[in-house]
Amino acid sequence: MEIVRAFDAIWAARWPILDGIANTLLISGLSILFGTALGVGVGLLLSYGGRIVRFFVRVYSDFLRGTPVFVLILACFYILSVIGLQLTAFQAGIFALMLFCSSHVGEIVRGALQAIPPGQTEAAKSIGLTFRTTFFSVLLPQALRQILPTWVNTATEIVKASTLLSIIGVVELLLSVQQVISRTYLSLELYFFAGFVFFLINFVIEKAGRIVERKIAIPT
Amino acid sequence: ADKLQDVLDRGYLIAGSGSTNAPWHFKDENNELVGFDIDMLRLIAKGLFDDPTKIEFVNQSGDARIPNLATDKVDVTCQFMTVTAGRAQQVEFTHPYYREGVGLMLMANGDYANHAELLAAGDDVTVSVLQNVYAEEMVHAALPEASVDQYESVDLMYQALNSGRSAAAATDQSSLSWFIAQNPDRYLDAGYGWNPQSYSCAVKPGDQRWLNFVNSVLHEAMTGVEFNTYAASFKKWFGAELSPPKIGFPVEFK
Amino acid sequence: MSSPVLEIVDLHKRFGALEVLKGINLTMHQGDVVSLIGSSGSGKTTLLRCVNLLEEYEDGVVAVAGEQIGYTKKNGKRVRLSEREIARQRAMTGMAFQHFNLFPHMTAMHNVMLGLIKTRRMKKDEAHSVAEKWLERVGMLARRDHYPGQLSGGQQQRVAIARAIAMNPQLMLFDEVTSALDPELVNEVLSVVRDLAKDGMTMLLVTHEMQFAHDVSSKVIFMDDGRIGEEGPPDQLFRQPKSERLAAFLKSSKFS
Amino acid sequence: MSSPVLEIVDLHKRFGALEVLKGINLTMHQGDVVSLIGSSGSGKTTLLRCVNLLEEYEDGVVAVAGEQIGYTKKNGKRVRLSEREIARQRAMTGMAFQHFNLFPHMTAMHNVMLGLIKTRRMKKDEAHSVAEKWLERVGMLARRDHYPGQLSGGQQQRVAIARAIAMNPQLMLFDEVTSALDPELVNEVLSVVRDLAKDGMTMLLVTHEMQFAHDVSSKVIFMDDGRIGEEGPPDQLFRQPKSERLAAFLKSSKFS
Amino acid sequence: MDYNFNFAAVWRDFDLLMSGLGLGLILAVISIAIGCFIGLLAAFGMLSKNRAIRWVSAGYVSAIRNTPILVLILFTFFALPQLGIRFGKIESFIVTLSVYSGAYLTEVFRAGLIALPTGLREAGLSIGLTEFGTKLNLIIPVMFRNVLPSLSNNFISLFKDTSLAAAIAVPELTFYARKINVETFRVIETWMIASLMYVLACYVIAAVLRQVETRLAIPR
Ligand SMILES: Nc1ncnc2c1ncn2[C@@H]1O[C@H](COP(=O)(O)OP(=O)(O)OP(=O)(O)O)[C@@H](O)[C@H]1O
Ligand SMILES: Nc1ncnc2c1ncn2[C@@H]1O[C@H](COP(=O)(O)OP(=O)(O)OP(=O)(O)O)[C@@H](O)[C@H]1O
Ligand SMILES: [Mg+2]
Ligand SMILES: [Mg+2]
Repeated sequence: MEIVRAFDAIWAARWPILDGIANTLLISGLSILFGTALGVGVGLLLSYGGRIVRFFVRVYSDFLRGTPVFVLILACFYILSVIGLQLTAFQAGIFALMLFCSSHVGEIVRGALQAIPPGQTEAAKSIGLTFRTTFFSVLLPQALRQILPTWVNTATEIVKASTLLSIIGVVELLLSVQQVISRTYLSLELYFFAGFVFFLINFVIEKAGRIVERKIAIPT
Repeated sequence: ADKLQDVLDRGYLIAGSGSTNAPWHFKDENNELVGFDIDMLRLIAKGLFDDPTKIEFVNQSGDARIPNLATDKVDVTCQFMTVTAGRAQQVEFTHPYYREGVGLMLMANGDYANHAELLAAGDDVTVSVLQNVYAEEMVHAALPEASVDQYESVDLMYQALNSGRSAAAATDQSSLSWFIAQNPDRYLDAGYGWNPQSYSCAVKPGDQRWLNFVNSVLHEAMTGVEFNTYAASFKKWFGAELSPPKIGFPVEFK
Repeated sequence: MSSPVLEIVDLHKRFGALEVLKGINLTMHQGDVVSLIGSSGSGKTTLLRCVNLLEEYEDGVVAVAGEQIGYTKKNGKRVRLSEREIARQRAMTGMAFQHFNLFPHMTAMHNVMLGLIKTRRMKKDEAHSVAEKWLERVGMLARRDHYPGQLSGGQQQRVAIARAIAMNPQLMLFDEVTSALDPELVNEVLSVVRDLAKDGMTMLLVTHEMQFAHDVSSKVIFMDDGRIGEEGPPDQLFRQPKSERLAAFLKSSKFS
Repeated sequence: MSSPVLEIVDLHKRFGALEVLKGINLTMHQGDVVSLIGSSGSGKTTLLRCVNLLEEYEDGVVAVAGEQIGYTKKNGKRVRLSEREIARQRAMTGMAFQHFNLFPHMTAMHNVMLGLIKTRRMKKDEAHSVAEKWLERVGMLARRDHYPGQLSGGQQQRVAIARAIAMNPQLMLFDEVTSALDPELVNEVLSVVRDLAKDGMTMLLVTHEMQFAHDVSSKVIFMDDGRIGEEGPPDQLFRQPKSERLAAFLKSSKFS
Repeated sequence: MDYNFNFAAVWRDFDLLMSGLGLGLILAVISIAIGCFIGLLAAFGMLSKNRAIRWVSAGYVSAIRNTPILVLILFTFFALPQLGIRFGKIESFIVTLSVYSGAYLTEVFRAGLIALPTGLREAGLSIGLTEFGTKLNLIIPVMFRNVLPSLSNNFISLFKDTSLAAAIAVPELTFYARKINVETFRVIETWMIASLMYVLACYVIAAVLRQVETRLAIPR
């Protein structure tokens, strides 16, 4: 291994690589943000929607979860432009990741709401709370705590999935590293480096999730 | 629609290419997009605005080349695109600006100096080549008796050559020239090329004026006023001097 | 005599094909304590849940303090009240559940305060002092900042009762409030209920504790397969059961 | 007299800092039935588990049929036997657990057959007929194709006993085999154990059923904080306890 | 928008798509089978008494789960050969997906092992089985049945990951879809068909696995 050359190459390309990292974080952050917002809606419709609404949201969710993210990204990139919606690769990629994220968050939210014992709703009703208050004061706070760990998992999945945007030409971390590889042929060292940076990002997310989890845990 | 007018009004060219293939299109040490494809695109921008920097690059993967043209994401694509009849039904190709082929790379201080010597050595030579269904057949078209070692990646192939496990490496002439240009005293070109294919830029079909314009730029780069720019670029990426076109009767009509 | 706190007239309730309540009539006045006993599946819980509108009922009338619960007549047709109206009516009764159903993410104090603030629209301070008063009454003031997970079953149940009572309901409903508790914890809860009865709270309770039903009730109702099998003062019901089914039920539940 | 089936000499066992067995001595001969009684945490289960090598012990000797269990001396040092040796020794004793621990994915029949085939290396046919014999003995032959999940607790425990006995152990260990059972199921299991005792099986058992211990044992041992507090024939131990602690223990466990 | 659907081009190459789907399934099955084996080893490793083994197992799981699979695929294919470890592209993908799925399955198996009652092992020992015999006859069969539902979820998402084999030119479904796309430019049609094929395949896999679950369920 040409460790020294690899470090030199990485150091020489530090700005583009940092740009790539920033892009990866931006892509992941935006997708998770929008995806979560959309996903909470999906989860609510799955839990409380009428029969017909539920059916369509179910199809939406199943379709997105059954399609590989990579296919989703390619489909969004190409199909949207064919039907006249001119998104850049960057926008199309975020759009695809957002859809993917929303279907997963939707299921998580639905699962969490379902896991709350019905006695909670009944107790809330019995002290005269309306559905709105019941949802915001009783159900949501409990659901959120349950959602957090799986949601953090989804977040790391999205960070990983953001690499797939490299294939449609978005210069995120992986592609920025591949650009260095194409100049230096140091594939072993540089792929290792890329993997390590992704590991670090996700490791930090995981640990942060743990800390928050512990902070908001209900004392027993 | 008049693409040429649109581009002129816009004030810059939107050009599609990749970023991970030297010497065609890749990022140099300063993170600038450079390469032979990129130079061609800059020539077009220079033709349009008299300023080769009036250009916005869209980074695209290989299979995005045609869709991005068709959906007007780019005005023109120059991305080592092999001309085939099938593709010509989807896009309109410009004049070719490079003829790709397979070449043989040798060690400068090795046992063989050119294709003839390799041929003479018969089955004593081993040729390393990028793995591919047609690899063996392809090598045997040039060296019928040579034995063939297939490798999965380009750098491995070069390593085989370096370590003496093969006497020659068969690969695209462009990457071969690039490598030789990078390491001037270590390698040499056996001087034999085969398996030809043309590289052209491509535009969306149906706009003759735009196509003509791009064609004119490329044509004059190879034969006319911009020849020096083209030749300098050729020398830079492929390490070879071009002799200027003969003055007098136009070469292409001979 | 004032108008009855609870009036149930010919109440019918079915789950799909299964008729669970087959015409129940019951009138309770201020200060009455009525116990529902009967074998499993006889419809006791369902009756309570109809009064609190946790179940819809198809036929008959349930009225609390003279107001029909859950439905109204519109153009001669029976229509369900709005979500908001129903929420208001539910707050007229308080309910304690078998499994306490405390809100696990809130302290004892906040469990009690939530309804006061959101439904009774009290200011925080006021809700706080009302909640304090009731936590004190059930002997849980010292634990006001504990979360349900930090309390024993009996303690949780006492907080749950405080949460219901604090809403100042006209009528308290208790559904087997001790049957999920370990034997040694049963008494601390029963004595809270007993105290409330002494103070004149109107209460309708389902229980399997026969001795307790006997001691605390002004009237006992034996539910039998969705009907009122027998009813009357506790002494009469427990000592001189008229029907064989009641006698058999009492025997199996070892009342002595 | 033949060599003892079980011989325990000055057995010590600690969990970290906690010394759980503080020097136990016990000799059992063919046909002996010894009951261990004592309050919770006194070390009864641990003693049994040391005999069956489910726990390692630090000091002292446990020998079954004259062979030291789990350890040997090598160059003057005490070393643990090989995994394979230990497995062989474990099969010399049979154990029945409080929670039955049947293999949930096998029928009653296969539960009994597994050890016969894998440890005793019987042919399938032979194992089958041995298993049939023992399932019959515990009255479970009719249910031989049921899975544990389809059996009541008492039935599961009887299969578990058959599984242990079928291995033809020198010594049977029973650890509170009835304490996870509903009261009405206790007797069906105790009568199986009683029958085995009558047939001369050597047995060491932990039980909270004092009457049963009294009836079935040749000797009763009162464990007290990791030591043998008192031991003797059942009548003597239950009727005339010498120590106050035993008297108190017997009182609290309502032996009458 | 006036887009004229034309599926003819896609149908013409439908057998290619089908063969791609078939290859994807084969890749998934082989990799997951190997992954199960790795996962079992690592799961036992994580519960081992030996600290070093625990550490190695946990490190493996954490490193692999937090690294994008695309990076792993490229690393195996382009970088490992530099260390003299070289596979063909299909083998290379199988290696990657096996190692990747192994990390996910480790978590599944570990959870399953923890949930087993300790009595199961002890009962096995008490009838004279060795530790290994206990694992083979009791622990693994019971644990396996218990984790089947979460195993199914993992199977499906690992199957979807075969779409990434296209990145190293393994001719599976996504690879052919991209190829047809470039050749015919029937973008919408191609991706619609491809995603539908994935979704249906996922449904079929889920149904099959549910069958397996009921077939293997322990009667009670
Ligand atoms: N949500 C429901 N859907 C269908 N049937 C129900 C539902 N809730 C109750 N039932 C049925 O209604 C009948 C009466 O149930 P209920 O809970 O009122 O009995 P109970 O007298 O309270 O019994 P227990 O003493 O066991 O609590 C039972 O047959 C029960 O199975
Ligand atoms: N694995 C262990 N690790 C640490 N301490 C243990 C362990 N197993 C048992 N102990 C402790 O050893 C002591 C004796 O336990 P043991 O189970 O032998 O008691 P016992 O007499 O069987 O009680 P019981 O009647 O409750 O079953 C107890 O203090 C217990 O907490
Ligand atoms: Mg009930
Ligand atoms: Mg014990």
